[in-house]
Amino acid sequence: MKTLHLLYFARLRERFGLERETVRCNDGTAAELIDRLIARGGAWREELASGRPFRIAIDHDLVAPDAPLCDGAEVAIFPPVTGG
Amino acid sequence: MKTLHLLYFARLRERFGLERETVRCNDGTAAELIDRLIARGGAWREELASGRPFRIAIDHDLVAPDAPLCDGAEVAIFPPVTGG
Amino acid sequence: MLDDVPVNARIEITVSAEDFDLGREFNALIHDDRGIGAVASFVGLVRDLNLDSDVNALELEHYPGMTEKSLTRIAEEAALRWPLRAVRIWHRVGRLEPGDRIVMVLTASAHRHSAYEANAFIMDYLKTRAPFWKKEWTGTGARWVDARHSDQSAAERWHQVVSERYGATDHD
Amino acid sequence: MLDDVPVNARIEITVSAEDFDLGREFNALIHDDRGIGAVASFVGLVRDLNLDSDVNALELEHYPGMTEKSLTRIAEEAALRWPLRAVRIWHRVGRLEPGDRIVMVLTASAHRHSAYEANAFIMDYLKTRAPFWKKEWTGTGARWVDARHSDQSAAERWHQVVSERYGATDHD
Repeated sequence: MKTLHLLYFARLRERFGLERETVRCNDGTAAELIDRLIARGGAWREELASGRPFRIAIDHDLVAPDAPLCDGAEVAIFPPVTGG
Repeated sequence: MKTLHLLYFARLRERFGLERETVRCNDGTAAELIDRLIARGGAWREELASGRPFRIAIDHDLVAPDAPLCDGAEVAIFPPVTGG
Repeated sequence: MLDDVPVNARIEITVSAEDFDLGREFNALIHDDRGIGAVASFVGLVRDLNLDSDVNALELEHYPGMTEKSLTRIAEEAALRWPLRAVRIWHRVGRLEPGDRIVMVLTASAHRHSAYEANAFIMDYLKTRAPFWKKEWTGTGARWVDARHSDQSAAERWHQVVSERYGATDHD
Repeated sequence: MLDDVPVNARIEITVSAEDFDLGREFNALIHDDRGIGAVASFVGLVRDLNLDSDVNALELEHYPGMTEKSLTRIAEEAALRWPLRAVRIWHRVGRLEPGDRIVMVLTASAHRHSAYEANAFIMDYLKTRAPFWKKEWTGTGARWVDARHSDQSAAERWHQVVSERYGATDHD
């Protein structure tokens, strides 16, 4: 089992009503973790399974969905950025 | 006869030993005026007839050699610019 | 990956609610470096036309921890592509009003084209890679600003090197 | 020809032996214009590497009367090509030493790419069209700096419109 520290930002933080949580799972990749979150239904499914764009960062680096998850990783999920 | 006010800058001013002069002539274009200056020989020929680049401005506008000369025009001859 | 490559440019990053002073940052950047012949800068501001008529403020959220790291990486990437002597980035967070400054990027090089191109590169990447999000506040509530396709396209024109490295989860 | 075309951008030109203050000029440029979302700037400096080891100063000669006029035309040309709200150019003349500022260009627009491109355009044209000449002073005398082919090429990449208008007497 891995321990993952999940963070949500901006619209996703508001839609999920959650800033951060810690989960324990056996997911091998970011995509598998996303599938687990989609299975929660409601806002999770609406935001992560409806084609709306989102980004994933593992330990502060933007990654592709097939990025591997290591025990203790910080995984952030957020909308496309709009700074500058 | 036209009256032309000639100005020289930078290396040309130093080489000709002249900042400005007024000439009276019937030259129709800047190129004809340049030919008249070349005919003075010495530094004039060396600077204006040896292929060294130079620029011509008539009344503060950069012009091509075939630009017409009007009576009373201010004609400046100078090396390619090196500001900025 | 970038961490393995030596970058000789001085890089300084600030993420803060505080405003910046362009003149002061310019003077600090060139201080005592006589190899600098060109400094390009960019300042982004909150403008009225950017907002609907009833919008009276922006709020900038960010991801503390990742923000400075991602800006540093973008600056390092620029310093690998162009011969830069110094890079300064300041990005504000929190509540901003029309006319307020949002972001400042300074790039110093021996030659002007390096300074210009690196500056535009940093802004294009910052807009698509750095974890900031804008929210517009109106008299009746707030809404998140959508990412713009034109910003994504602008970043992509600097070749594919960085996007391949970072990956992407969508094509917006 | 340019005089016939209305240009809406505020344009301010200074040619002076005096130094400038980037921060002060930036603040003056954006003052009260809430339509400005992006300000690009460029500052050129006298650098050591630009000079031979025995060079201790530069002298900038110019053509009073034509200088400000040509800088105004270059700024107007930029404002015709990009949607600019304001342009500020300051070029110094006279004696300058390593580390001294030579030139400043500020361009303000609603959008960043206009501000960047117009700024680079103005510098490229300034370097090939504005009547300034640099002389290097050494311990034993002085010599005129030669124009660089790369500056000519840089100006030419902005299409042929302006070069056709102005003409050219050589191909250096």
